[in-house]
Amino acid sequence: GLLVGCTSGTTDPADSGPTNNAENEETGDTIVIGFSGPAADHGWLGAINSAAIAEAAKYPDIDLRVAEGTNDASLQISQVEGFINDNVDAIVLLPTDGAALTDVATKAMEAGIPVINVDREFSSTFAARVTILGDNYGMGVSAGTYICEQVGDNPDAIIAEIAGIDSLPLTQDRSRGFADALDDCGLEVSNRVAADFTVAGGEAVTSQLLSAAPQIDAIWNHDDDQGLGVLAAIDSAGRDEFIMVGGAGSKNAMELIQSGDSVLEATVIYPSTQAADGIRLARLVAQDKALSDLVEVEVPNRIVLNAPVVDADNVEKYLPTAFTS
Amino acid sequence: MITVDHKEPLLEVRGVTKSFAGVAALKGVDFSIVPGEVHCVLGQNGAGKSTLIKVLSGVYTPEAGELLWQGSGVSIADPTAALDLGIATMYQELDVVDGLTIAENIFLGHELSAGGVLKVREAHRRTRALLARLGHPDLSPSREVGSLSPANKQIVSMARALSRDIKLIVMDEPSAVLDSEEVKNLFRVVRELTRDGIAVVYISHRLAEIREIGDRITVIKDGRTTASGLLVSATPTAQLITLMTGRDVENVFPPAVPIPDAAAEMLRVENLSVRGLFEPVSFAVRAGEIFGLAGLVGSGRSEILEAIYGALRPSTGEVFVDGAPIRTGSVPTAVAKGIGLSPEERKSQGLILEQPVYRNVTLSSFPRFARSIFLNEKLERSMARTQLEALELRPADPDRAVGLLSGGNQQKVLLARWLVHGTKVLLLDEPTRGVDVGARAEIYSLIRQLSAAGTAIVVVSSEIEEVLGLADRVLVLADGETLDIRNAADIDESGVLDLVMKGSAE
Amino acid sequence: MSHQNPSAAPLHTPGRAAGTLRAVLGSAAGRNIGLVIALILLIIVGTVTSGDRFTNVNNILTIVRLASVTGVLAIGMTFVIIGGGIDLSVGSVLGLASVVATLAAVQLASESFWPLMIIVALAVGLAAGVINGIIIAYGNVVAFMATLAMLIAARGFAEILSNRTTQTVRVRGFLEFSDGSFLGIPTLVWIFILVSAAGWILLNRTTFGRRTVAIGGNREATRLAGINVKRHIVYLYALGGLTAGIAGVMLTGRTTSGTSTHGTLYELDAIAAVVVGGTLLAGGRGTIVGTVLGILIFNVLTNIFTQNNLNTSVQAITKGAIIVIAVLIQQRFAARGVRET
Amino acid sequence: MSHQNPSAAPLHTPGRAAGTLRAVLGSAAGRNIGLVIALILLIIVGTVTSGDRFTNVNNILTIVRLASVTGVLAIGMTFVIIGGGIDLSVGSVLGLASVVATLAAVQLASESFWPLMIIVALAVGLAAGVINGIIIAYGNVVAFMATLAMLIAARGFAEILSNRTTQTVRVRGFLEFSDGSFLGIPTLVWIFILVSAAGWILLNRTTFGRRTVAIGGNREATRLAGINVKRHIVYLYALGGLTAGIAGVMLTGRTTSGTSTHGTLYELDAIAAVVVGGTLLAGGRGTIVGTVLGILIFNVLTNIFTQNNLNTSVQAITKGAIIVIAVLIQQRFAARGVRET
Ligand SMILES: Nc1ncnc2c1ncn2[C@@H]1O[C@H](COP(=O)(O)OP(=O)(O)OP(=O)(O)O)[C@@H](O)[C@H]1O
Ligand SMILES: Nc1ncnc2c1ncn2[C@@H]1O[C@H](COP(=O)(O)OP(=O)(O)OP(=O)(O)O)[C@@H](O)[C@H]1O
Ligand SMILES: [Mg+2]
Ligand SMILES: [Mg+2]
Repeated sequence: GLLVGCTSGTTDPADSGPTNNAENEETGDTIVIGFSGPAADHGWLGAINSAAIAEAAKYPDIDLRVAEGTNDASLQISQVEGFINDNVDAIVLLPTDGAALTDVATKAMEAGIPVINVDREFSSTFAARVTILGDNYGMGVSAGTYICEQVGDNPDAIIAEIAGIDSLPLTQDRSRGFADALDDCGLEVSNRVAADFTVAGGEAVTSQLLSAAPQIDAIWNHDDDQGLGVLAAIDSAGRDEFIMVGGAGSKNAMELIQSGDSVLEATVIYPSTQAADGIRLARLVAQDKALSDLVEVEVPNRIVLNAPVVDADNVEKYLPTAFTS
Repeated sequence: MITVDHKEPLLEVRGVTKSFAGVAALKGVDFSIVPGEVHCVLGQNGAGKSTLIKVLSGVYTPEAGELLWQGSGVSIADPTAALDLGIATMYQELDVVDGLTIAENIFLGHELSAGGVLKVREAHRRTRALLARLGHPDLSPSREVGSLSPANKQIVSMARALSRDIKLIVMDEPSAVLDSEEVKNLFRVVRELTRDGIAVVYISHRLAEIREIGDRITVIKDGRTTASGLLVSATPTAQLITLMTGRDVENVFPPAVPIPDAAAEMLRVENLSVRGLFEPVSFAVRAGEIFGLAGLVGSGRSEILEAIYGALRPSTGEVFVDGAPIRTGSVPTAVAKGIGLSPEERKSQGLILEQPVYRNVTLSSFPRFARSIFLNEKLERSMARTQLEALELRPADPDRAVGLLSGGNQQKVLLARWLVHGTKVLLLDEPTRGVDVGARAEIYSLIRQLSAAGTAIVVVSSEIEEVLGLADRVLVLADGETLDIRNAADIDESGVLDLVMKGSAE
Repeated sequence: MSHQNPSAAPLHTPGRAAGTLRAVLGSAAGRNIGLVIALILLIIVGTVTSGDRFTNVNNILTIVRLASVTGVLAIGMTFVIIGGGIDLSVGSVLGLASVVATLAAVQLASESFWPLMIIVALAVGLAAGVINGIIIAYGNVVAFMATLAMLIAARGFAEILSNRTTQTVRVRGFLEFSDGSFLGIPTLVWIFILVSAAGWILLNRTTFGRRTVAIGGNREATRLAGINVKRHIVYLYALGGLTAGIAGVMLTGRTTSGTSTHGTLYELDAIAAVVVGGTLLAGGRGTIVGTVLGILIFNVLTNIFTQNNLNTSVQAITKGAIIVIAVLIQQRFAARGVRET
Repeated sequence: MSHQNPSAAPLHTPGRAAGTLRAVLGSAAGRNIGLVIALILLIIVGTVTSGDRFTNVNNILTIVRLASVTGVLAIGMTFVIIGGGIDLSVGSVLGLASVVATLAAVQLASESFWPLMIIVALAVGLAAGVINGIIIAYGNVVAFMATLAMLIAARGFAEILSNRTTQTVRVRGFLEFSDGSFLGIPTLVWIFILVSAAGWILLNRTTFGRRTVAIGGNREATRLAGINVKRHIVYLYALGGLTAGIAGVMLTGRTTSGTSTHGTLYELDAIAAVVVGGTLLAGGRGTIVGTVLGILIFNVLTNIFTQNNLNTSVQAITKGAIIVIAVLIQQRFAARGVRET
């Protein structure tokens, strides 16, 4: 896949730096874009939604339809069916489950409606015109590599992992990446718990984890949202013998990294602007425009976003695009 | 007996009406109660007695008519208002709360408390006093009411009424769940109350009780007063029955039919026992015979029936139907082999109150009108209708919810169930509890007809007179132990009581 | 389990000169009039706010297709609730069935054996239901806890079997079957129609239905009438599990995938539809037609929200209010229908 | 709502020579012996598998701290269920209370006004409870539906208020209070202890408690005893809402943040603990001690899972099995304790 660092999605289109292309920004035919995503029961997903809506609002030629966020694949299918019935011009879809939405997305494509697949990948390449993904495996690798750099000289280092919702494929990808990266420096995860992406869940599992593991060298927490709870538990237990790496890249987390007075030393970005990018790409595709800064005359099929590590050294650069959890 | 003529009425009821969903239950009731009297209200099932009671106790608001309390008009808008006036009620349906202790039940609604905090000790002290007064010093105030027998629950209900500062106490069929000893006890308390000038409204279907305790009588028929303030001493029973039913009811117990010598043994019980409930019992009932079980409340009569029927798993013994042993401990087996039971608590154990009559009738006989699993509702209704007509169910509407029928008619529905099924052995537990005189006579003759048609019948009743009047032979028991089996003709009520007293003394 | 006023519990009151119309009104069908009115009101709202985007055939098919999966669950749930129980595990058993069916698909020797997937899924649902039923009827464990335990356990089991990944189904025959249609009506909707019709017959025309109502109305009386109550309760949960298996097949077809997260919280949707449909949570009374109407009401509501691009939080508040209003309307009419006969 | 066998419903049989010990065993406390045994078994398993990592003071504090939030909810739920109802909305009301409290924190004129946050949260909980109660008692809407509607609506309302973001609380006084401890016991645990004790007194020693049991046991009889049943039901849900408010404050303190997702599905944990604790779902019987034991059992279980680094799917299956076993043990002893007196 093609790697494009794309973290400036929410800035004003008029001065969106290197990707600026006056032709693309020009108002074209009004297009109807249908957007459907999982229930915004989580800061990152909330940010995904609001960024997408905000992005659409910037373009007078976009008429955005937002379906009720849901974690039920069946309901989301019916929402996409609704978009097909209404014959929208493009669909931006962050599926609750990529495989489950593949079929209906394929139908949309067959009906001539381009589908922009965001974040969770379909199981068929024919189901989407463009796929834009965060790199979950890469996130795990980044976090693991960072931890290796910090504590890798201690072969007995105790590494803990606080995962998100265990039944989501993305969680497994992250864990796999993390384990692979740790393996490279001869470490492994000794304690692993899974929360549910909520603050309270993070707090609950972390308090248990801390009492199960009296000595820890490093923790990777998959998600900065639940990280609020994780940090509350760490504070309350009065523990600080380890370093912690976060995930997703919330504003909160970055501010803590910047201030340097907590165990949180770094976080791995998982862009919350994917859907906003999806909206932009949908507009380009529907209006037959191309991605600027590429010679290619069409929008590419697949864009995988980078998963960089943010630490005290580079936090300035990422803070402006961080999401509020 | 007191003279009532020159006393100021405590409560006067004038022209009270009340209807449910457009059906009138009370169409104009008048009567008055004076302090210190026992005023009996008589009427057939469904005449409106309980409805009248509930008007007095603030459960229902009458649509028309007035209530005068000590001479001035009052409206009794809710139960609290009645209790504040000094009217306490023992309802027909046991109105105690199983999860609470005896003391808590008694003081429910007027808890002894300081700022919401219960004064448990004080409540227990007063409860003990009340229970002693009612002749039950053995009951512990902290005992949970759910663990009590129906008779003892009735005692709690009574104690609750007495715990209030009352001028009038209303008792709706209190004796229905009591045996003769308990009834004596009840009457003693009633006499104490009237001596203190408290008025009592007493409802019962047992006319003998009315004779014993009542001062005056009001008769209600179809929601209307047909006679009011009759002096008990001056009114013959036959007249009362005519007032209630509008006809003469004679020959309460139908004459016994001699059992042909060739009659087969339909039910045989050998050494049947349930540990902790009753000792081994053996008897046999022939086709066409009525067999009675006599004893006091708690002697284990119901349990014997339940063990025969398979609702209780016996510890020892065997049951034979028509000569063949049946597998014990399984109701479906017993039913399939031809045993039927009409249980003690009609409402909670016998009927599905919300369902129409015909479905209650056919519940045990699906194979008779269903092809594999599919119901033939036409056949079902017609089978139910035939039986209900034969039993003269009133109203003869098979689609009416059974919960809306009077007690006697509900009992007929249960009989109809086993008639449709065609049982060989019928077990009847308290078949006339809460049933009015008219319907009682009908049920007695139905039972006799059934037996004459070849059904073996076992009957249990707390009214010894009833057992003796109905049965050909009786088994007398006390504390779960068989004392004797005799021909009903060879023993009378006091004979049974003597046996029982001696039996329990041993 | 509810604070319903028992004195207000409607009993059939005697019909005097009950004309045919009145008989119908007072019957179970009559009790559903409140629901029909609620549904019509919603349809009017939908038509007014979204015009023919709402009324066109495709949108209607979208609504009923969506309704059909939870609809099938709700039919099974209706029996369980009428019988005096509750089944919290159906959503999770649905997920398990979908996982097992997709695993079976991978093992199929030949694609033409695809009906095996269906059989396997139904068997899984049935087995889970039988376990529920045995624990409840013979173990005397309260239904809420037994099925809560099954909810948790079945989800865990599904995760282990699926290795927490979503399996895509590529069995042509199965996909054609589930995505197909007959007389213009999609297969899934046909299944819902058939299950509802079978449920209606089972409840109203068979000894099984009669026993179910009796047990829910008075379990002890039913036992003493000679019916094997415990065995029947096992059948009830088995039926609930079977519908979960069917719904599992349907959802697998609809999403062309099987995963342990399928069906999450569907039990609440099903219970809500059953209760809005007028079935007493305490058991003893309920109708299939009411349940179907309840399902349609919830799904039309969701569709209207989507059509009107409503903010999800506002949707939530509105939905809460509408549930209460629907129950109130339904109760008003239930009471009236009974009183008038 | 349950398929409990009424014939197996424990009845006290008449005590012949009931000694004091027997009286205790047969009393409510006696019914909890099964739970104590289940808890001890779990503790043994914990100690065997994790040694003093399990038994050390910090781990025990971790368990009880974690238990305290759902514990407080469960105390309120115990009252609602004993009174014959159910409250599905507590988790969601908890979330709403936490959001409102954190919003209030932002508005505080001075940090020293922090107790205002607590007051506001409690008021929100109370208000939601009162609304539930009125709809249920006076609107005659079945509790399951009314509180389901509140669940949905309160979540939506919390989302709107919080704009779907998580607010961090930085009010020093509040954080010191909630993270503090007294006599070595954390504030949150103190709150749980106090709420439980208050609940115990309220249930066992006051007219309010006795009336609650009475209403759940026989609503009509309670009305006939002259008690204003509808008003009492409003009080019950108000109490449930109040504990949700308290739990909202606790979770806000514990996570130092307020968000609409706080408390998701906590209602199920609370109900499960109450029912495992021996309270009848049908109402009329239950104990606070049982509920506390139920909460501890679930939390010790989770702790053991974490200590042993168990896979979440295996956890799920084990948990399902343990729930069933706990209910079975608890029933066995409930029945025995009663029979023996
Ligand atoms: N809550 C109710 N709803 C509808 N009808 C009722 C209700 N209560 C009583 N009725 C009807 O009112 C009439 C009078 O009933 P009531 O209970 O007062 O009779 P009763 O004289 O007490 O009979 P019994 O001797 O059997 O106790 C009956 O026809 C009964 O069906
Ligand atoms: N509700 C109850 N719970 C437990 N034991 C009971 C209960 N009722 C009665 N018993 C006990 O069971 C035995 C038999 O009781 P039961 O009342 O059934 O006898 P019975 O002869 O049928 O009397 P009844 O006239 O009340 O039907 C007695 O030892 C009694 O104390
Ligand atoms: Mg009466
Ligand atoms: Mg008896």
